[in-house]
Amino acid sequence: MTPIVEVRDLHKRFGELEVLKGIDFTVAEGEVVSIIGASGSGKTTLLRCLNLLEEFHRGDVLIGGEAIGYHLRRGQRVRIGEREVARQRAMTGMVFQAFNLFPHMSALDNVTLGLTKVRGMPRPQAVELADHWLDRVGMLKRRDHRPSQLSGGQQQRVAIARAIAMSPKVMLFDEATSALDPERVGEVLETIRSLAQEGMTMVLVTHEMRFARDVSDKVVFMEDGRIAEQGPPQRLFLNPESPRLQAFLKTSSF
Amino acid sequence: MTPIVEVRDLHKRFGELEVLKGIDFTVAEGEVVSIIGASGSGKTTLLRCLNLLEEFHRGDVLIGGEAIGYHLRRGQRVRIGEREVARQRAMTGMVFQAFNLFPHMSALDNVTLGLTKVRGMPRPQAVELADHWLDRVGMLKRRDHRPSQLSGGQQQRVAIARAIAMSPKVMLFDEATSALDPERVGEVLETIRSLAQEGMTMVLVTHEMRFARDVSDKVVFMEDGRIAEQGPPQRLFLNPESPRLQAFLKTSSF
Amino acid sequence: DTLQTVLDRGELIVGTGSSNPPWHFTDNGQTVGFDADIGHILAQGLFNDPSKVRFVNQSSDARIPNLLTNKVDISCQGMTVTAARAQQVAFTVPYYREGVGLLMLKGSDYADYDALKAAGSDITVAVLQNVYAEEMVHQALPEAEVDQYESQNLIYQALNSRRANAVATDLSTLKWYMKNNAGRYIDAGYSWNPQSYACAVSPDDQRWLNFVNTTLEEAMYGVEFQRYADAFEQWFGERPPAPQTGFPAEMR
Amino acid sequence: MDWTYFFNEVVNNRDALLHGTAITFAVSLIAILTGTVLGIVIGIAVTYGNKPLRWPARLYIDIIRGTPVLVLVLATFYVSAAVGLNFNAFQAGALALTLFCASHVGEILRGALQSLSRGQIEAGRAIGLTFDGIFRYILFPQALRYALPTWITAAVEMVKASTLLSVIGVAELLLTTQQIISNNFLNMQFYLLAGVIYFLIDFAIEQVGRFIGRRLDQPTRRTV
Amino acid sequence: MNYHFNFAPILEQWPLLLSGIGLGLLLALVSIAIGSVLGLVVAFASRAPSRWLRSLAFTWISILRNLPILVIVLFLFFGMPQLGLSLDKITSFVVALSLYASAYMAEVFRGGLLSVPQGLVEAGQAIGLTSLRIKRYIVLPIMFRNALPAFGNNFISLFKDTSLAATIAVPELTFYARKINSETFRVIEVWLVASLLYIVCCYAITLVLRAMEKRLVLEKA
Ligand SMILES: Nc1ncnc2c1ncn2[C@@H]1O[C@H](COP(=O)(O)OP(=O)(O)OP(=O)(O)O)[C@@H](O)[C@H]1O
Ligand SMILES: Nc1ncnc2c1ncn2[C@@H]1O[C@H](COP(=O)(O)OP(=O)(O)OP(=O)(O)O)[C@@H](O)[C@H]1O
Ligand SMILES: [Mg+2]
Ligand SMILES: [Mg+2]
Repeated sequence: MTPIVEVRDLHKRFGELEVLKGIDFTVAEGEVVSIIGASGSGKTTLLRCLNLLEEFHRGDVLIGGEAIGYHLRRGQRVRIGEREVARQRAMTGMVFQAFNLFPHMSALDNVTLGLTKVRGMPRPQAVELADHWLDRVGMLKRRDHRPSQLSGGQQQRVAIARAIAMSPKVMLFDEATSALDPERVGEVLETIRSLAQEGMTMVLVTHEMRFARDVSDKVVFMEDGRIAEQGPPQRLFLNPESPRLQAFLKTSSF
Repeated sequence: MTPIVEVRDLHKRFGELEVLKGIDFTVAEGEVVSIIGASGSGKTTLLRCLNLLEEFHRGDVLIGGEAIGYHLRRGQRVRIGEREVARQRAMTGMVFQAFNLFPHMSALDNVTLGLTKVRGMPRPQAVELADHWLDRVGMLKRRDHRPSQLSGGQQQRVAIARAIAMSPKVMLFDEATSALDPERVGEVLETIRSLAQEGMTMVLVTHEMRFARDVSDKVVFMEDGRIAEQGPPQRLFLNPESPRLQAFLKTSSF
Repeated sequence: DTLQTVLDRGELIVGTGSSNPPWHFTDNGQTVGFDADIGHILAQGLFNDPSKVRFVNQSSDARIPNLLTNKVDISCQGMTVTAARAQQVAFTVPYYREGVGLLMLKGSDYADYDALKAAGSDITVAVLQNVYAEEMVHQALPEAEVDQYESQNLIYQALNSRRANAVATDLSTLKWYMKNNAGRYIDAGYSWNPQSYACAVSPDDQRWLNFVNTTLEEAMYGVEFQRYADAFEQWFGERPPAPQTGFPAEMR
Repeated sequence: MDWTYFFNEVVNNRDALLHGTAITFAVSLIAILTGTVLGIVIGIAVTYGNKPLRWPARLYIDIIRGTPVLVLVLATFYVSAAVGLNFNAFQAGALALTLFCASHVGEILRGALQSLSRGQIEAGRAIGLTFDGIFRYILFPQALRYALPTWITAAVEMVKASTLLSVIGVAELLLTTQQIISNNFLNMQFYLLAGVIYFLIDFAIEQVGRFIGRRLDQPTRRTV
Repeated sequence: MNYHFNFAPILEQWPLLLSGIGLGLLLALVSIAIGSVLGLVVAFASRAPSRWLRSLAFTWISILRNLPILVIVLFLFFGMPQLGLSLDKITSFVVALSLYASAYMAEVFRGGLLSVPQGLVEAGQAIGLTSLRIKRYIVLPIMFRNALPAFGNNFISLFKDTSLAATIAVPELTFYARKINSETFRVIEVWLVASLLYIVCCYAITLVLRAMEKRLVLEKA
């Protein structure tokens, strides 16, 4: 089975500061991978590289076997053009911590925008598909509401529908629940969990350790721009090898 | 011993809504009284009545034996004039949840303002007194900082110095720590605790149950505008009588 | 008896304004202009010395009150003669016949009044804003566009920036502009809306009025013509027609 | 274009230009100073006044701000004469600009005062200050800081609005320029010159405002 | 004061007054339309990557904001013919007002652009929109909505500034007010009526804009 996501020797620098110092990992089809680690360890940056929201300056990221962001021209890495970038971005679906719904559009239009403008789908068909996904995340009844009329949890569920409706090869979640009121966290986690159970390939950055343990096939622990340890959740959470991970797990709440 | 604070049959209404429905309680000299209760039960409103920041329409509040806010003229309750109100307010010292420091003044000037303009103290003497209290709350070194240059906990300590420097008969604290980052709560509680130990009369509205238990001589539990139960903290916290208080204590964290 | 008072005083007191060239305005602290020169002509007649005159600055609505309260001996301030005013004060003989004329830029597309008129609605005339402004212009140029501006200044700017083909304005002002900007403007050669300017004196003083009238008439048609004509030329840029010998034409 | 002629004309008319600029300065300064004093009173009335004070002040602000400045200038000039006030053009113009400035300052101050948190008023009360003291020591000094940058923008507006006095015959810079133009017909050059002078004045004021705005440590806004 | 008010001679002229207001509104509308387009270009230029473009945009804004509008009007009307550009009075006034408006609108739009959170742009990128489409479907619509209140204030300012057209003989309300004034000498009444008409118009514009804002402006989520 070829992996959906393959990251090889990924390096990323902000000015002087090297934030990713050589990352290697893969995500197989249908696999759910959680990335955990202390604040500032580079989790968000890694995820944003997968979606090309950040450029990276060394290493490769392959999505569905296709190297993204760069191609080789006469042995040189060349940043690909804007249309290509846009197309490659649509191969992954991103869910942000701050939801980032388009505030001037209804929930439905948030979902159909990409379908009609990027996929070029006719509107009736886009609406049908959007309705399907809004239903799946339990937001069909609110399809005509503006984001400002929705709670945080509801907004995040619309954001998930928006991303997944584009049929990405892999869904990326960056702390999808940490901007939510505690009583809203559950509904979003539930939505993610049910997508996972249906076999959606996913990469989650999360601080919800219990959730990461329950839902993931693999957990990746990052430490200062490197992967310090990775493996199945049972092993990582019950028998952490590195002292860093042991310390990290001690301070995290389950 | 005559009580410092005596509240008799206090009623307070916002428009149609009756928020205080007959409150009776006293605070003796040197006593520390904590007011606890669910959100919306009227704790803040009660405290604000003691400081005349709210008018009340029935009942009496006596501070140091003096009825505040109203006097009787031909058998009628008449609101007293602004200068009188100002004088009576200075009998109590108020510490707010949001600190409410004057942002255009240094910590020192926040404290001296009332001393010079209300007490009419000459500036050198006011500065001396302010320095004394700033030192007591551990803020002497920052006396020339503006509020914006101080952390929340530091601001609240300055606010305490500002209130206590006016030598009030009683200090009122309205959730003095709930706007603070968790790691800052301790320093403010410590300051309050040490004032309590020195015999300052205090009324605290707080959600910090453990602190209320440790520091108070008496705890007052409010429920829907009435005092549902009051007594020494040991009894109230260990053997709550009313089922309401039992329920309330169950949901509160210690 | 004003005449005697003036002679005894040894100085004539003339009421006039200070801000309306070429009639009366201040230049180096001196009141000058055509109105001022009329004062000098009267002083010459009284004392044989044109300098024995003092000008009192007055606003235009003070012209009649100052006469009635004897603050001034005479008002010479571009005063239009009307029957209504003549019921309150006594007017002297007119010393100028004001009217409206058309000023154009030299070398403009239209040579003269006839060309303007022939151009019909193709031309624009700039005029000071006034209720009658449009009607007044249309008396001379029935089809012209009329642009009304708020100040004298803007009218001339309109002409100079060729926003307007002609300016309709008082003949005296027109001549003053032409004189001061020699070679720049031309007169379209048509004037209308005549009105007379005269000095005014207090009523009921026939001897004083007779004296002033005689002095003015002799300045316009008699021995003092030189003085009048020089002033006229200085302020209006052209000489008035010289009186003819023989039959006194003004009596015709 | 004959630039030597233009420069000669500038030199010949330098006194008039300077005088016009001085008048522009004078009338703007009068309007800003008196208008600010009046505006502060109005701003306080609108923010803290009781009904009989607040309403007229609000009405004043809305009426003056709803009227074009040119109309204000013309109305002041003609109406003052009609009601027997013997103002000359300069006085009428200065009055009109003052009224205009006061409405601006009133509105600016209202905005500034209302942006201050209620908590500060309560804190002031709690230490026993009367409203008088709270306003003097707490509210006003802060409102000044907030309002200063906008106030300086208002000053630029006043200088710009002073050009409208040319219409009623105040010989400020613009009318002076027009008078010069009527003698030498250098319309474009002299309007350009006037524009440059106005720009320099306004730009200077604006920069001063920026400078002060940066220097003042802005009190942090709180909405508690 | 026993002044006898008599509004009849002024109100008799209502067709003139009305046409004056109508022209004023029209001038303001056309000017703000042109000014907005220009302003939008300047606003984008002020955030362009090119340093040169940016300083050009700021110079543009700074110059036009610091010039009295009357000087711009007179310069265009009386000065430009000297360079052979002789627009008629209405066009010339509209050009002046549009230029003036463009500086203010540029500032408004700049603020509007800054108010669009970067996260929304990224969300657009994440679903595969190109940058042009992100501008068109996300940045511009949100910016316009955020800019609406400031836009309204500017429109009212411009409407008031149309009174200056009277100085170059454009027959709008102030022009007619002066004319009626010199005809009737009912000084107080004339200016009362004129101010009132302006105030009422400004108020009406405010109401219309408020209604639009209510429908369009985005509440904070
Ligand atoms: N745009 C940027 N410019 C400069 N430095 C950045 C930028 N974004 C992130 N960083 C730095 O990169 C490092 C990794 O940041 P990142 O957001 O990836 O961490 P994280 O693991 O997601 O942390 P958290 O759990 O707090 O979200 C941090 O030191 C951060 O300060
Ligand atoms: N200014 C006001 N106008 C109208 N109602 C008010 C006002 N202030 C408080 N209330 C109402 O009075 C009731 C009591 O409020 P109060 O702030 O005293 O409660 P509290 O016990 O301090 O609650 P919390 O623990 O949330 O601070 C609430 O229902 C509140 O909505
Ligand atoms: Mg992160
Ligand atoms: Mg409370």
